[in-house]
Amino acid sequence: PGGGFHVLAQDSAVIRVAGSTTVLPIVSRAAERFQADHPAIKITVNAGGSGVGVHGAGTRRLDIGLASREITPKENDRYASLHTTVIGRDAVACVVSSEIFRSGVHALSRKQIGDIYLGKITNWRQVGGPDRQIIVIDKETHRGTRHVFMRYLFGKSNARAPGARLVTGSNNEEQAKIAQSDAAIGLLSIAWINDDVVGIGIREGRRVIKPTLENVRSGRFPIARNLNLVTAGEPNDVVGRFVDYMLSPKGQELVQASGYIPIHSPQAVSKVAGSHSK
Amino acid sequence: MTAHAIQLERVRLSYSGKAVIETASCTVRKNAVTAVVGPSGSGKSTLLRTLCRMNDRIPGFQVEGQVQVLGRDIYDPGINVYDLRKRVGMVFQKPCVFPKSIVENVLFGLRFHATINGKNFSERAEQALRDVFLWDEVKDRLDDPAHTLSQGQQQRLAMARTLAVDPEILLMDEPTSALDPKSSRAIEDLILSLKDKHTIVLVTHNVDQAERVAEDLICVDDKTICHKPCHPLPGEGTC
Amino acid sequence: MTAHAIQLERVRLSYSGKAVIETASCTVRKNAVTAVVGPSGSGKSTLLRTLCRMNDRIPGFQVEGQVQVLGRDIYDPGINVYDLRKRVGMVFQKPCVFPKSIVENVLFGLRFHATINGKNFSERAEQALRDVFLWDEVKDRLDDPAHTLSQGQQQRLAMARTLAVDPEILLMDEPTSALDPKSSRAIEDLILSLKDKHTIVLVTHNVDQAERVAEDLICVDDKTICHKPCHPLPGEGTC
Amino acid sequence: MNTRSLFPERGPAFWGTGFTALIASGTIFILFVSLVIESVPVFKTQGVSFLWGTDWFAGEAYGALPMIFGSLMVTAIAVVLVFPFALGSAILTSEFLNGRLRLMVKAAMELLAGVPGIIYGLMGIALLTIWVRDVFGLIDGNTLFTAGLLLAVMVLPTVMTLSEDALRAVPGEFRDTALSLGLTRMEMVLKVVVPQALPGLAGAVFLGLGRAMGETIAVMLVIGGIDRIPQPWFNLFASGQSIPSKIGREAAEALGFDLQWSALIALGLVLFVMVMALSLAGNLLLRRAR
Amino acid sequence: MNRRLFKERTLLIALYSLTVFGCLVLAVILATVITRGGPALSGTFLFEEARNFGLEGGILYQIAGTLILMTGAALVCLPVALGSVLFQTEFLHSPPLKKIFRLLIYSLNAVPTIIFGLIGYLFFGVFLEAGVSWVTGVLILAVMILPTLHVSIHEAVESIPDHYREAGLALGLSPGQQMRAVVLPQSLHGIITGTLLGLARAAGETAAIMFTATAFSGVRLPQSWTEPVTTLQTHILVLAQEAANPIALTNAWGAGLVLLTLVFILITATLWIRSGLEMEAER
Ligand SMILES: Nc1ncnc2c1ncn2[C@@H]1O[C@H](COP(=O)(O)OP(=O)(O)OP(=O)(O)O)[C@@H](O)[C@H]1O
Ligand SMILES: Nc1ncnc2c1ncn2[C@@H]1O[C@H](COP(=O)(O)OP(=O)(O)OP(=O)(O)O)[C@@H](O)[C@H]1O
Ligand SMILES: [Mg+2]
Ligand SMILES: [Mg+2]
Repeated sequence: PGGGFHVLAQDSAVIRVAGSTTVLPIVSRAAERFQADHPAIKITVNAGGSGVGVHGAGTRRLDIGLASREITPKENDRYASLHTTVIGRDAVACVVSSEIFRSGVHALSRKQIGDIYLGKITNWRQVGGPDRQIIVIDKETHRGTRHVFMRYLFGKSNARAPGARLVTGSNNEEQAKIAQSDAAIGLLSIAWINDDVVGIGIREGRRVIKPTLENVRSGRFPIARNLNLVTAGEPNDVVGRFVDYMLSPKGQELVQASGYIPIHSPQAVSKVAGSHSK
Repeated sequence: MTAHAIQLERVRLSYSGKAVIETASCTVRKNAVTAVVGPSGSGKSTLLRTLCRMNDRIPGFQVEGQVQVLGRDIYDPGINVYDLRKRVGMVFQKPCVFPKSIVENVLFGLRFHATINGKNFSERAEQALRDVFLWDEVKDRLDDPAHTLSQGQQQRLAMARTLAVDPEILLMDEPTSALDPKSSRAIEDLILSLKDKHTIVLVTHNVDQAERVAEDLICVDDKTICHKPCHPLPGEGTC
Repeated sequence: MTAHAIQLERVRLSYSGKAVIETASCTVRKNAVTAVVGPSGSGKSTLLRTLCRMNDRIPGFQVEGQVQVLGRDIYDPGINVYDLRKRVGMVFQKPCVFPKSIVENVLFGLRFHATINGKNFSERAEQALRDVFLWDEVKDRLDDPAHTLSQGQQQRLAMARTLAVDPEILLMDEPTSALDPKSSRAIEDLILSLKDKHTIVLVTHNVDQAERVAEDLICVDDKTICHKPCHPLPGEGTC
Repeated sequence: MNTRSLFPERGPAFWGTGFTALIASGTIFILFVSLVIESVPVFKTQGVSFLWGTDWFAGEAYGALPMIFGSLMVTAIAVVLVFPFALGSAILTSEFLNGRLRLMVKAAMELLAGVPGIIYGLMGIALLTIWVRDVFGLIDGNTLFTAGLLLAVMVLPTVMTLSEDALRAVPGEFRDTALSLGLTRMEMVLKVVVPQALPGLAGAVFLGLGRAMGETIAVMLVIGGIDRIPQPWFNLFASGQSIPSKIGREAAEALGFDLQWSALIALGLVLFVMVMALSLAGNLLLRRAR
Repeated sequence: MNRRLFKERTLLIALYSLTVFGCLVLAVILATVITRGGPALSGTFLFEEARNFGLEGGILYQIAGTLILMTGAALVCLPVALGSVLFQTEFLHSPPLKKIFRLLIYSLNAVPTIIFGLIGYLFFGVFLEAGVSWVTGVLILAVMILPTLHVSIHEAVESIPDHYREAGLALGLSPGQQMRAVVLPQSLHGIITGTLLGLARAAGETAAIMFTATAFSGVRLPQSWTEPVTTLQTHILVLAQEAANPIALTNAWGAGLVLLTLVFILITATLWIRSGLEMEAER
C-alpha cells in the first residue's frame, strides 16, 4: 500500500522510528547524538511496543521499527521484505523483592519458577523463603521480555501463566510494583535491576547462574534476547547511515550506557557491570 | 404587656443595608384578626416574615430594634427558632404543597413535633381538614397526590397543614390573591372561625376584604408602619 | 384599497389550534394613529405581532385569512420578511436596550440597512434622538451604557432605534404602561408628532390615553375585532 | 408551508452554519459507523460468546467478560464511595454556606475537575496503591478497590457540582414552607429538599458514572491489569481489568491489525453502549428534575 | 426538642467534615505534585529541550506541543461547534431533527476518550494515511472537545432573553445579521468559558493522542503537516513507564506540575470570566 501522505525517507531528511520501549532509551539517545552531528537529518522516536515497530516498518509507515523480540513467522509472511539489524542484547532476569532475597532465596530452578507461574507453588515457604504468599507478576502478553522468559520456562513464547496475580506493561511499572511489595516475583530486563529489585540466579543442577553482564555476554545466562532495528529491506541512504551509527563504537557505547549488552564491545565488561549496581 | 401577641419597637428592616422599614413601632392584639395593607413593594411580606424569622435564610437581611412575639424578643440569641416557628405559623401567598398525598401533606409538620400515636395522627388530620372546610371535599381521596387539588383547595390544604401544628399566631401573606371570589369567601369565613383560638395577621391588597375580616388595620407605607382605625372608608386616611 | 395601510380579512389567529381571534376583519388608515384596546389576554399583542410576522418564531402559531400590509399579503411565501419588518417597525412594551452605548443602540438596526457613510450615521442618530425628544437629555453622554438611562428614557431610546430605520408603519405595544405620567405624556406628544409621516398603531390599556392620541379605535374582545367610533365615552359601546 | 416551516430563510448564514452542522454530525456518524464496522470480524468469528467468554489471550481467544465485569465493579465501587462525599458537600454548599465560602468550595471543585488523568495516575502509583495495601492489610495494593477509589476522587467534583445544581433548583418556597412549620434546617433538607431533588441527584451520579467508566490511564496504572474475574466475584481486593485499561494496554500493539484490533474496538463499542445507556438514563432523570 | 437540635448539629459537623475532606483531596494533589515536581523546576527546565531520555534539559517542546494541540483543537472545534449551535438554534425548527441532533451531540459526550484515539488512528492514520502527526492529534482532540463546547455554547445561546432577539427581529435584521448583532455578542461569555473548559479537557488527555499525534523525542516545532509533536502528557507517561533513573522521574513530576499549572490557569480564567459576568448581570 502507498500513496496519500506517504513520504519516503530517502527523499527527505526525516527518519521516523517507533516501537519497543526497551530499545527506546538507546535509540532516543543515539538519535540525539546523530542529529547533533547531522543537523539536516531529523529523527523522531516514539514508544509503542515491538508490534508497532514491526508493523510500522512493514507498512513503511516507519523508517525504522524497534523490536525487542524476533519477528514472528506470521509477520514475515505478511511483510515479505522485513530486515532486522541486531544492535545489542538484553537479558531478562527473574527478579524478587529485596525482602525475599534477604531471607535466603538467591536462586530458583527453571521448574520452580515455572511452577510459580503456573500457580502450583503459591508460598515462598515452598522454595525456602518466609511463610508468605507469592505475588506473581506477569507481563502483557505482547511484551518481548515475556516472550523470551516464557520460551525459557515452557518452551513456548506465548505460554499462559495462570498463577499470575498482576499484569504489568513497562519495565518501570514492573520494577515499581516489585519494589513496593515484599513478596513479589517478576521478570525484568537486567538494566532495571537494583537494590530493591534483585535478580536471582537460575539453578541448573548444582550450578547457579547469576544474571550478571559477564554471564550474559558469555552466553551462559539462558534468558537473553536480541534488540533489533527492523527495516523494510536493507537499510540504505540516511536510514542506513543511522543504522551504521548504532553499530559503530559510539552507538554501542550508548547501548552499554543504557544498561544493555553491546554487540561489539567498546569497553571492558566489568566496568559496565559496576556502573549499574547502585 | 402580654396582652399583645406581637410588639414591635423602633424596628428597622433592611436588605444589604437598604432599609425597607425604618424605625417603626406597632402592636398586634391577641385573639384578633389584624390586616396589613400597603402598596406593592412597601415591605408587607418582609414584615410578616420577620415575625417568624423566615428571613434568616436571606443573606444581607438585617433586623434592628425589638421584635417581641408572645412576650419574648425573638431575635435574642438564646431563642429556639424552630420552637418559635412552631408557635408562629405562616401561610404563603402561593400555595406550596409537597409532592406527597393529601393526608401526608396535612401531617407533614406535625410528624416532627407530636409524640402521639398513629391513630391520633389521622384524627388530627381530619380535624385540621375540617377546620379549613376541606374535609368533605377530599375525604374520599386522602391518598391522592396533593397537586391534583385545585388552587383554592391547595391554599386551604396549606392552611390545614399549618393549623395541624396548632400555632398560637397565624401569619398569612395574601391568602386569597390567587383565588376566585367563591374560594376567597370560604377562606374569609375560615379566618373568622379561627380567631377565637388564634391570633391572626393577614396581608391583603383587597380593602373590602380587610374590612370584612379584620378588627385592626396596620398600614405599611413609605418605610413606616402605622395603625389605622378599624373599618375606615376606602381611600381615606393617609398614614 | 391602498388608502389603508393595513387590511385584515377573515383572519383567524391561533396558538396550537386554540384560536385567540376568530374570523375578524378590520382596516387601519394611513398616516393616522389607531389605538387597540381590549381586556387582558384578549389578543392585542398577538394581533400586533402578526402585523410584522414577529410570531413566526413561535411554534404552533398559525395565521389564516388575509393580512394585507402596505398593499401586500404578508403571509405570501414570496414575501421578504426582513424587508417587511424594516418597513413595519415594532416597539415592545418592556423597553429592551442592548448592553452597548446609547448611540450604538440608536444605530443598531440602521447599520445593517443603510449604505451611508460614517458622518451620516451620527446625523441620523441625532435626528432619531431629536424625534423622540431625547437629544437634549443625552447629548452629553452618548457613549454611556444605555442601561444607565431611566425606564422612560430607555423606552424612548427603543423608539428612536426603530425610527432610525425609518419604518412606514410603527407598531407600539403598551408603550407607556411602565412609565410615570410625565414620561407617558412625553411619549404621547411624540406619537402625535410622528403621525404626519408614519402610520401608528398602539396598544393601550388606558382609555384616556387612547382618547388623547388616537383617531381610530380598534377593540379586541371575545375573539373578535371591531371598530368603534372615535372618542367614545369611557365604558360605553359594547363590541 | 412544509418546506418553509423547516428552513424558512436560506442566506449565506444558513449555508455556513448548516455546513458546520453537517461536519459535526458527519464526524459523529463516521465515528459510530467505524466503531461498528471494525468490530464486526470478532463477532463473526466468536459470535456473542465474545461477550460471555472469560478468556482473553491475544491471538487465541477473545472473551470480554472479565473486562466488562471489572468496569462495572470499579464503577460501582466509585459510586458507592463518591456518593456520601458528593452529596454531603453539595448539601453543605447549597444549603448552609454563604456566598463567599460557597464560591470557594465550588472553585475548589472546578479545579479538581480539571486535574489531568495522568496526574491521578502518577499519584495512584506513588501513593494510593501503597496506602490501600497498608490500610487494608493486603499483600498487594493494585486492586479493583484502588481503581474505584481513584475514580471516586476523579469524579467527585463532577457529581458534586451537578448535585449542588440539582439542590439549588428546588424552589425556595418549599424551604420556606418547611421552615414555617417548625422543622429544623437539617430536617428541611433531608425531608423536603433532597426528596425533591432526587431525580437531579440521580442524574448527577449517572453522568459521573459515565466519566468513571471511560477513564483510561489512571485506572490502568492501579487496577492490576489481570483479565480475570476475582474469586469470589465480590472480592473487591483482588486485581482485575477494566475495558479502557485493556484497550490502553493493547491498542498500541494491535494498531489496526488482526482480530485483536477488532476485539479491542468491539470492547470499545461495548463500553460506549454501557456509558451511553447510563448517560441517557442520567439525562432523562436530569430533565425530569427540571 | 434538644434531641432535634443535637441531631442537627451532629449532621452539620458530618457535612463539614465530608466537604473538608473533598477539598483536602485537592490540597493533597497540589502538595504531592509540588513537593515531587518542584525540585525539577528551573529556568533551564522550562526553556530547554529534553535530552538524554528525560534526564537532562527541560520540557520546552513538550510545553509547546501541548499548547499547539490545545490551541489547534480549539481553533478547529470552535467554528464547528459555534456554527452547529447557531444552525440548531436559529434554523433548525423541526422538533424531530432537533432531537436527533441533540442526541448525536450527547452521545458524542458519552464516548470514552480512548475510543477517540482508536478511531482517530484508524481514520486519519490508516484510512487517510496521515500517519502520526500533530494534525491528526488536533483533529482527534477537536472531535473530543466538540460536545463540551457545543453544550456550553448552546446553553449560552438558549439563555439569551427573548426580548433581545425580538428587538433585533423587529428592526428587520436577517438571521445572519441577527447572529452578528445579537446572538454572538450576547453569548460571548458562554463561548469563551466553553472554549476554555474544552481546552482544559484537551490538555488533560493522554490516551487518545499517545500513538496518533506524538513522538517521544526528536521533535521540536512541527515544520510540516505530517510531523508529530511531543507533549507534556505523553512525556510524563513515557518517563513514568520507562525511565530507570530517579532523576527522570522527578522530571516527570516537574512536567506534571507544569501541566497542572496550565490547566489551573485555564480554569481560573473561566471562573473569573463567569463570576465577572454574573456580577454584571446582577447590576
Ligand atoms: N431578598 C431580597 N433582597 C433584597 N431586597 C428585597 C428582597 N426581598 C424583597 N426586597 C425588597 O424589599 C422591598 C419590600 O418587599 P416586600 O416583598 O416585602 O414587599 P410587599 O409589600 O410584600 O410587596 P407585594 O405587595 O408586591 O408583595 C421591595 O422593594 C423589594 O424589592
Ligand atoms: N406563545 C403563546 N403560546 C400559546 N398561547 C399564547 C402565547 N402567547 C399568548 N398566548 C395566549 O394568547 C392569548 C392572547 O395573548 P396576548 O398576549 O395577545 O394578550 P393581550 O391582549 O396582549 O393581553 P395583555 O393586555 O395582558 O398584554 C392569551 O390567552 C395568551 O395566553
Ligand atoms: Mg408580598
Ligand atoms: Mg400584551
